[in-house]
Amino acid sequence: QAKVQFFPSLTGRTGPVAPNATPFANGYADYMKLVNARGGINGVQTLVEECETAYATDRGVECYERLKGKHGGATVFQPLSTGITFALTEKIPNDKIPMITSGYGRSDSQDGGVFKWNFPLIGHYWVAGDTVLQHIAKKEGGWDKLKGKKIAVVYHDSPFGKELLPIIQERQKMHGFEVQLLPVPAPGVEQKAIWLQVRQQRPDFVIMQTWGVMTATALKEAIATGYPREKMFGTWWSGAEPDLKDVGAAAKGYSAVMMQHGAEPQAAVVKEILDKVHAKGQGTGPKDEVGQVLYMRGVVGAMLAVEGVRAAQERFGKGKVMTGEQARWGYENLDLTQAKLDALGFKGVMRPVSTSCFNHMGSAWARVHTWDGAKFTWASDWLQADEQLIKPMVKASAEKYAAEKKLTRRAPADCQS
Amino acid sequence: MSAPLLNVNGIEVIYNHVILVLKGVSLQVPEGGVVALLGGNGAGKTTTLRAVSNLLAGERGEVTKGSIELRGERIEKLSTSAMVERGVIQVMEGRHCFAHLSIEENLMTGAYTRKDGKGAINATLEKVYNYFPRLKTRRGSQAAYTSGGEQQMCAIGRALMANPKMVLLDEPSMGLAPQIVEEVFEIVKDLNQREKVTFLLAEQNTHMALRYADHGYILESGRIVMEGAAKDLRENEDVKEFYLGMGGGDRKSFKDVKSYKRRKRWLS
Amino acid sequence: MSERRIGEVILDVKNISLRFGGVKALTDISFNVREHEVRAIIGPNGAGKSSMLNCINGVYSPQEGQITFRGKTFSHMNSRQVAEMGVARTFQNLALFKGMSVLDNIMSGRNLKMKSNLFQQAIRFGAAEREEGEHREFVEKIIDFLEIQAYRKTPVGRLPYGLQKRVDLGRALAMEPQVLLLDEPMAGMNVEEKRDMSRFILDVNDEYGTTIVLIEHDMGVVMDISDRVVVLDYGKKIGDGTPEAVRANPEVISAYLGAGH
Amino acid sequence: MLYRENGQFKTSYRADQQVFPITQDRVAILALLAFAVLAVPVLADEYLFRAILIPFLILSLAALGLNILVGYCGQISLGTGAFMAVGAYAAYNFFVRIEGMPLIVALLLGGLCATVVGVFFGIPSLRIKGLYLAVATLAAQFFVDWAFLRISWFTNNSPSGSVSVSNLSFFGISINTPHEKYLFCLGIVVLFAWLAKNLVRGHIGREWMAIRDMDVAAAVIGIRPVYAKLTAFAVSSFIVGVAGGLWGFVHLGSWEPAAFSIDRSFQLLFMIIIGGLGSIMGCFFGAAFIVILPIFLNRALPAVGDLFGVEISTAAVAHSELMIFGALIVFFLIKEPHGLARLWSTAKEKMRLWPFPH
Amino acid sequence: MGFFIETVIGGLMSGMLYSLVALGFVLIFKASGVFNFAQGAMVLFAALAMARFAEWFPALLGLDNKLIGNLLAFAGAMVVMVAVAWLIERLVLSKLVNQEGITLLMATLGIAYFLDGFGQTLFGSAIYKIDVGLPKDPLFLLESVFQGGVLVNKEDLYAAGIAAALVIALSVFFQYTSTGRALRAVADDHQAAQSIGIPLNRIWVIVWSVAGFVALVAGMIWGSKLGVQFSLSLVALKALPVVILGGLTSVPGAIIGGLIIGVGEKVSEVYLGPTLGGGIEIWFGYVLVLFVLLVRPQGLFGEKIIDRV
Ligand SMILES: Nc1ncnc2c1ncn2[C@@H]1O[C@H](COP(=O)(O)OP(=O)(O)OP(=O)(O)O)[C@@H](O)[C@H]1O
Ligand SMILES: Nc1ncnc2c1ncn2[C@@H]1O[C@H](COP(=O)(O)OP(=O)(O)OP(=O)(O)O)[C@@H](O)[C@H]1O
Ligand SMILES: [Mg+2]
Ligand SMILES: [Mg+2]
Repeated sequence: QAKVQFFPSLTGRTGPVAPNATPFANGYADYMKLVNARGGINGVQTLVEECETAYATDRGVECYERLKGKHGGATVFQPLSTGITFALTEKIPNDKIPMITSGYGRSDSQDGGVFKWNFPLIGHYWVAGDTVLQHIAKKEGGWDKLKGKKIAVVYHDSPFGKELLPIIQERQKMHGFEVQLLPVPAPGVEQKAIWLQVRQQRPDFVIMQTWGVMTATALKEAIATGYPREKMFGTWWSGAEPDLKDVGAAAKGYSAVMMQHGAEPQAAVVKEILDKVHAKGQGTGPKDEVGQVLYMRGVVGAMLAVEGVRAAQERFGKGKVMTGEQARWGYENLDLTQAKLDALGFKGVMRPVSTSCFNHMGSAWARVHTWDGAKFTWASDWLQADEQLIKPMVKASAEKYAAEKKLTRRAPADCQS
Repeated sequence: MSAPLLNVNGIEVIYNHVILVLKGVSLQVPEGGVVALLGGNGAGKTTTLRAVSNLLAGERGEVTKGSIELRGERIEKLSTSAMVERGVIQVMEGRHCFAHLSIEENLMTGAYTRKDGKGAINATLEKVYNYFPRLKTRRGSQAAYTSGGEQQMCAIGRALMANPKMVLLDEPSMGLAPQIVEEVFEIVKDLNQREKVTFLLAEQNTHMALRYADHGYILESGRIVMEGAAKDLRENEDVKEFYLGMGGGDRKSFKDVKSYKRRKRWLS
Repeated sequence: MSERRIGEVILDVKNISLRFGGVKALTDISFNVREHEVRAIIGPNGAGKSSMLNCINGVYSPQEGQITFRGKTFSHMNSRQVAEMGVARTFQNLALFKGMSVLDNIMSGRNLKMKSNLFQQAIRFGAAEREEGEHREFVEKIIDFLEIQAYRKTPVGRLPYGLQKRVDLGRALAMEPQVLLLDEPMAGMNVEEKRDMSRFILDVNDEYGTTIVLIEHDMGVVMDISDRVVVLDYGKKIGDGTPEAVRANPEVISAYLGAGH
Repeated sequence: MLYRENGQFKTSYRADQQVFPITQDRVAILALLAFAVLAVPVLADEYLFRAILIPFLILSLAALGLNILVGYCGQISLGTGAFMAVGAYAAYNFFVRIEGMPLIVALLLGGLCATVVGVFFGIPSLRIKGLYLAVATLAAQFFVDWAFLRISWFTNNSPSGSVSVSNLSFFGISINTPHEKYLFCLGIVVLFAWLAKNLVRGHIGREWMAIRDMDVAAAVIGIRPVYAKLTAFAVSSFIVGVAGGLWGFVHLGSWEPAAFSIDRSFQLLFMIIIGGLGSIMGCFFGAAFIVILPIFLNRALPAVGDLFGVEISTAAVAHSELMIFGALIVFFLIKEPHGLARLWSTAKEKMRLWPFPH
Repeated sequence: MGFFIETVIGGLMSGMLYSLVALGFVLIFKASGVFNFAQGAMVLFAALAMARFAEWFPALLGLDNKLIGNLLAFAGAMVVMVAVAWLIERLVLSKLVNQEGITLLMATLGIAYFLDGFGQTLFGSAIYKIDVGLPKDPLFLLESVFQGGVLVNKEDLYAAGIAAALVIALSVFFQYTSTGRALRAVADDHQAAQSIGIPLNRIWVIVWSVAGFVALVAGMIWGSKLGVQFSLSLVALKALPVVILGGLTSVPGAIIGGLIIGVGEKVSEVYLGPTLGGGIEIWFGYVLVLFVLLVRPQGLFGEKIIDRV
């Protein structure tokens, strides 16, 4: 019997965020197929089984329970929902299954000393917040130019949206700009009042932490109130094709910070997927979606999930199926050098990722892209979130969590296991 | 007797899949006749009328056996509105006025199925107001805020508005003042004689019913236990005793009934 | 028949006027009811009979006038206060609790007398259960009395009309009222059933000494069982007196009885 | 054994007033309980516990609370999610802010806080009725959700507004494994179901039902609408609050206001309608229908697909699940508009008549 | 001042859009006593049909006139909605005659689930576009009076006009025709209405078709604002307080309720929001409704709730 490594996939193919969550799930599935076409992880085939959460926490929990023990045990979960992440964070230590939450979930889970099983690989909300501010500052000509400026933050009124705020407030203290918080009640189909306030206050910039239909609505209202799109900056869940396609040319000039990758139609891995998966009629979604922003995020997520297992195999036995616990070690000891990434087909898409016991993020790089009316183009260089700033915030928050839960911080010795 | 207008043939009715209420009821109503359906509380009079007008479905009841024919046509499967189109209309027990509509609007909805134009409808409206002057004075008030008797008149008037060929009257006298009761029966007589309207009349006021009907059926626990020409029934000793309150010849005072004397059961 | 001692005035209605917008339901009505008597109210449809009862038990508040009950005078009381003073009633358009069984409907009439609190009821052992049992016994007597044993557990909505009327009466009786207001209790009954009902009413009146105020359209019943009769016509009182006197009153004849009676 | 009540004569009213007057019923329910306590822990796997049984039990409890208000007292509420949230967040605050607070006490205090909020939002019911009231209670839903997001004190100043608990125990017995959680929930649910049953067959229950069926008549026989409605709100929100606490503490472990969103309120309302308004049993039927059926469909559909050799995509499964679920709701309502509990009792009635058709 | 006017106008426009959805609720409730939970799903379903037809028809027929394409799509979607109405009557309502309101409400919920699943199966669950050529650019009025002028959204303006026209037509229909009267009778008492020969099945097909039409118009306008996708069905939640404020049975009430809620929501969010931390519009409408109901339990224009023994 062929050896298989099971990667569960919690999808949001229906419900309020379906247009955004579907490409992610497709990318995830396609990359896994590609891995198999390449011969698996040292010969171990990957297996994906999906479970539909419709972006609802309780359904997510049910899916987790359903999939965690299947096919020899789940390797790693990627719930694609902050709510589900919060709920699973309480469950995974008992079940000994790691969870990757690239770009969402708990920012403080970067601290592997407290969150042994969580991996916000390559970025979390605070990285997004910091880099988007850096980008704005750069455009203005330096942090000092932000003093006295007014920045409005339009955010999803939920933990997902609120997680962004601490970093903005931290930066606000440092640089003396003014922040106007504008929460948008979910699902965000009605934002007139928000944008009227924007029109009245005339902030110099608007940062958007939105998701799903909320992003498109925000853009449309901005257009309707005449707020310039050039001054609007989304975080990485607020700048993908489904959000902008419908608005089209009118959204020209809108930018969003990207968790390293953006839309990557030229990347080698994309070509390979088209070749080895889609050309064989095994593509999961429509062909033209391959290489789009959220599709790529699924691909990157899958790649990280696979590479963790590969790393674990180095230690626990090449060509063996890894348990969740072993895979966790892999994620904690990821060392994806540029060369390795390039070889995997991620040249120009990603920068090196290297995790450790106390750093479960492994990389804090981002870029900003801008909508030109039909597609995204890069608008910034690589930006790196300020670790000096973020580390203490992560630590403080993680400590608070540990205290509430009466957890003790992992001893360095524990890092060896 | 010529072929009956309505022929109910051994029907059985079950409510809610389990409660058997009619256990084989058969009756005939001749064209242009006035037939009374008598019987105590819970005998199944209302159920019989509902079966004829096809209002059982809403009560989760169904006819499980037997047949009902109107002018020879099987009608168990028709909808109530189809029955109204064939000129058969029921005045429901317990009034059932449209609470939010005014008295006049209530009456006008009665004419919903009519196609003979505004003038004719208005004429009927006038006729109904003539029958029940009280309704005219209260024409503008919401039905819910009229007295019980006024609602009863409204329900009867509403049915008359449809210009029916046959009326199924379920306890028309309930809650009406004696004068009005008399009047209602006069209306029945009047319509029957002048417009040849056929009546099937479920009544507790046996006295009145048998005075105005040509024929009567007595229903008990879901079975017809006696039938006959109205005048024969009036003379029947049992009917006299139990339905007319005149056992032994004269009317007994309500005060003097000493014990609860149980009615003689014909069956069961 | 035992000698029924008609007592003092227990309920005194003075100059009651009630209007709904333009409709004058009652105009300056006064009458009284003596302890232990059977008092009938008659009148054509829409005369204001039901409204009168509604004023007495606090469902409507009359614009003018007062009601004195056992020496206590009020122009408006809420229904509960009236109930506490011992007035019960039945309704013209059945007002039973449709979703409840016959037993529960009648038990609910005992509510005022049940004292156990929420916690005792939740636990149910002891006080609450004992109380429930005691009242159940009383209610069973009423059920026997009304001969509806077979329907105890049936939801009232499924009962035929006539039995529902009986349950309505049962619920009122369960309150052990001093004064019982009956709004057309015999509508929709045949002669035999009316006889039974008359018997019930007279028995209640006899055995418990309950005072009865009765609205009824069946003249036979009214004439036979009532001690005194009030006649209303379009909100005005047009007659008051013994059945015989009322029956002879020409105004009453023309307004209500019609030639036949 | 035939299902009959013939031959089972009651010699006292007390015997007649039992919850299950028919012996067969009593035996069946005891057997069911024994099965739930003794056999299920042995038979069920972790998935069944965590994903199905525990949420089923907790939501049954919440439905029970709601049914008291809607089914028994006739006051339609769409604010259930809010009262659950109050229960959960209040319990959370008692639990983390007071050192050594026992779980069960925290949950009950959470229930009490929900009671207070419930009674407050119940006051309008004295004037507002029916669907109007239902929408008015949505004010509670939205306001409470908003408050828990906005007022960071409630969430112990967590930046995201999400809170979590762990290391639960009950008088020294840990309740962290699915097993223990299940038994803990089962205990609470059975206890509350019993208390609730006692209430609804006591005179307070009759007051509620009287108000539901006809409030004017209820007033005339001396029932105070104010008292009846507010006690219903109080009892209901207490139970709902405890259920909210359990949902947060035992089922999710970590939650945000979205766990008690308007969807939850609707879901609970649907449970009691489909299960049977005014029926304790109905809450369980309803919860089973609404919790388990979608999961069942979700799992069964791909299997059915396999049978025919077609692979059904996740989205197609989800969509078919919605369609079948919707169709089944309609189907059962047509079969029995008063809910599954009534369907069940009609079936029993038929069984009683068997083998004679009527 | 200019800004205040702008906020009020913005509120009025939003309110008008809420009314459009609210109207569907009112129609069905008024005509059959059913609180139609599926209204949101119907809006989504209609919009999905229209969006997809606007893509498919021109492609099929080789058309490229946008107007004709849209008209065809609209007509096609209308046909679909009539079919839906017919099926709902046949399969659901006709079997639930004379049942309590809450049972019917639950049944409409079943319908809502079904339509959600069915719509997405037929038409897909990605985000689709309805482009009926409503202008999207802002319009500035009174620029001479206030600095920056008063901003009005042209798209909203058109939408408001359409909504107003619909409402007037429907009010007239209900108040002055005999079918309107029959519809109100049905809402009061199914059985009595049946007993006098009102054909419930036909009435219901008509009403649900009209409601389908309203849903289609609402779906078209909201869809062209938001894009057509699942979230569209959630606008129903915005319409709930509107329905109740105006009164469940009043067509004009839906409009006035919408305007009040729209304005109240926007003004409160803009002026009170910042002090309370924002996001208050989600509950403002409901709390407002709560207070209004305390004074008028039947909403502003609803029929008085009858309470009589
Ligand atoms: N909807 C229903 N569901 C169940 N049983 C019903 C229903 N309607 C009537 N019944 C039962 O059917 C039997 C006959 O009732 P029906 O109403 O036909 O009697 P009736 O002769 O009209 O009596 P009344 O003179 O009191 O109106 C009764 O025993 C009643 O309990
Ligand atoms: N709540 C109300 N609002 C408006 N009008 C009312 C109200 N209650 C009663 N009325 C009117 O007052 C008048 C008297 O009504 P009431 O019900 O007292 O009559 P009644 O004497 O009991 O008649 P019936 O014998 O027909 O029952 C009627 O014309 C009725 O329309
Ligand atoms: Mg009858
Ligand atoms: Mg009256």
